[in-house]
Amino acid sequence: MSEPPELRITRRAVPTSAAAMRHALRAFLTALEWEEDAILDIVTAVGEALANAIEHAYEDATEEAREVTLYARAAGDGLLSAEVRDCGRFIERARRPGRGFGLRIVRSIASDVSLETKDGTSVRMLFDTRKMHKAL
Amino acid sequence: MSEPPELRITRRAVPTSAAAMRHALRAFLTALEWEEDAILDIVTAVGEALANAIEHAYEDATEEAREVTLYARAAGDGLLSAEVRDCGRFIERARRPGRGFGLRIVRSIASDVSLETKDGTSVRMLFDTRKMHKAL
Amino acid sequence: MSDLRVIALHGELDIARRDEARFALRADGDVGAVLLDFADVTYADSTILSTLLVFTREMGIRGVPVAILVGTPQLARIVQYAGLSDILPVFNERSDALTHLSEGRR
Amino acid sequence: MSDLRVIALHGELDIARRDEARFALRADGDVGAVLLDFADVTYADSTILSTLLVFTREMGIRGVPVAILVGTPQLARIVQYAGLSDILPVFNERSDALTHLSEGRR
Ligand SMILES: Nc1ncnc2c1ncn2[C@@H]1O[C@H](COP(=O)(O)OP(=O)(O)O)[C@@H](O)[C@H]1O
Ligand SMILES: Nc1ncnc2c1ncn2[C@@H]1O[C@H](COP(=O)(O)OP(=O)(O)O)[C@@H](O)[C@H]1O
Repeated sequence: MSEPPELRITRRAVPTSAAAMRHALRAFLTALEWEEDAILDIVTAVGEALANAIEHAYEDATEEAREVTLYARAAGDGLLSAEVRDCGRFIERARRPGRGFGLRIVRSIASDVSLETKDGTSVRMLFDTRKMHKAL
Repeated sequence: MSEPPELRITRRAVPTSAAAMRHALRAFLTALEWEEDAILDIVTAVGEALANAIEHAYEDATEEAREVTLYARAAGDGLLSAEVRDCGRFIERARRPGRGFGLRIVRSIASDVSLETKDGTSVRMLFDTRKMHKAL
Repeated sequence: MSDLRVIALHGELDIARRDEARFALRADGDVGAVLLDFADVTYADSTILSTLLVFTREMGIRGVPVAILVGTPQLARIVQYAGLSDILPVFNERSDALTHLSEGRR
Repeated sequence: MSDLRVIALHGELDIARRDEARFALRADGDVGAVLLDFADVTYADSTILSTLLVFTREMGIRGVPVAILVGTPQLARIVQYAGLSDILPVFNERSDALTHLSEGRR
């Protein structure tokens, strides 16, 4: 009984995977009885990280190994740590007008974000539901 | 990328928890792109084990520690192992007419079932989607 | 079929809704046949099967035919897994359910 | 408001539906105002925000007012998180959206 609630899903990094993975995360958080407002925001942030892995990570990759993994783990006290990880290549890019909202959205919602770009990209997000919606 | 997909949820062992945990399992299996027929059956079997923990495990327990945990882990090749665990007391009971379908249903669907009744009840189920629906 | 009683339930019929299901599954008074319209039921667990069993038996004793119309394959299948296919009169089509009821009428 | 163009989308607008959204967000011909009826949109990601931004700017250049009617709070909130509240005209009420459009009409 002591292990924390967790969810891990690996899917092919293709556009249709994003919705399925968000749905699984939403149902997981709903089962934990988290508040709907917090669920909306967490799913939004994780959804951005998933969309990035799907859109950018494998721009120049061969067809194999195009995968994206979502890992989420709830701690007590309304904390959730989540990680979206791919095995692609992070693309450093100058800010493009009308784009580049994804990571900004992630940073607005998560209380802590760390981006690691070794053997692919890993976006680690910490959500603290007690501190959420502070920006709104 | 090598860790298998998994889901772990702990909830209070109360009737309303069953649906929330089934929904999380369904969304998890859907995200893994399992076939709808297999998902229906797996959710049915796990649903029975959850209902048992909720209905029977804590019949004579105090209010604290009434919890039920669902753990599911997908292996390759369409295999899923699932465990439903509570910290209550297994109740040995003579077969009651018109009851006692739960474990029968679990055994019809899972290719392997083991019941452990130490520090509560643990029902371990192995689902092999390649062999499912054989009974129908 | 003026004395056909239709009892419709919907959604997920599980342990959390056992009392509701028990309460809904009544057919007092002069009833010729009962259609349990579960076309919009999306999930059933074994606690509901027990309730269905009790109801069908009671009606059987009163000579009142019962038909269970199901929507989701989950319900048809859990009946089979429980070994109740020969006892619970489950139908996928409304017309088949109604035919069963009119044939079983007193 | 005979030349009000209503463009309705529904469901989850994410990366998988970007092309569809881009295709839907057109307003050729003589248009006086555009209501993007997203009342039944349940989710939007940032790829859709980019599409909305392009569309709203194009319409702005043509002097055509745009209003985005949202249903789910998720959409209103992702706009704020992206820092686009002052740029994307988001409304929770249809009447407010229509008022905005009639005030902005040429
Ligand atoms: N998983 C990833 N793999 C490769 N590159 C990424 C990944 N995530 C983000 N990036 C890079 O960071 C940039 C900024 O991402 P983001 O803020 O989400 O905006 P956008 O996706 O609209 O460009 C992307 O354009 C891309 O170059
Ligand atoms: N998690 C559990 N905790 C305590 N007792 C249990 C548990 N699961 C099953 N049992 C015991 O096994 C019996 C048979 O279970 P089952 O086949 O599901 O039928 P039913 O729940 O209808 O009695 C139960 O009545 C109960 O006595």
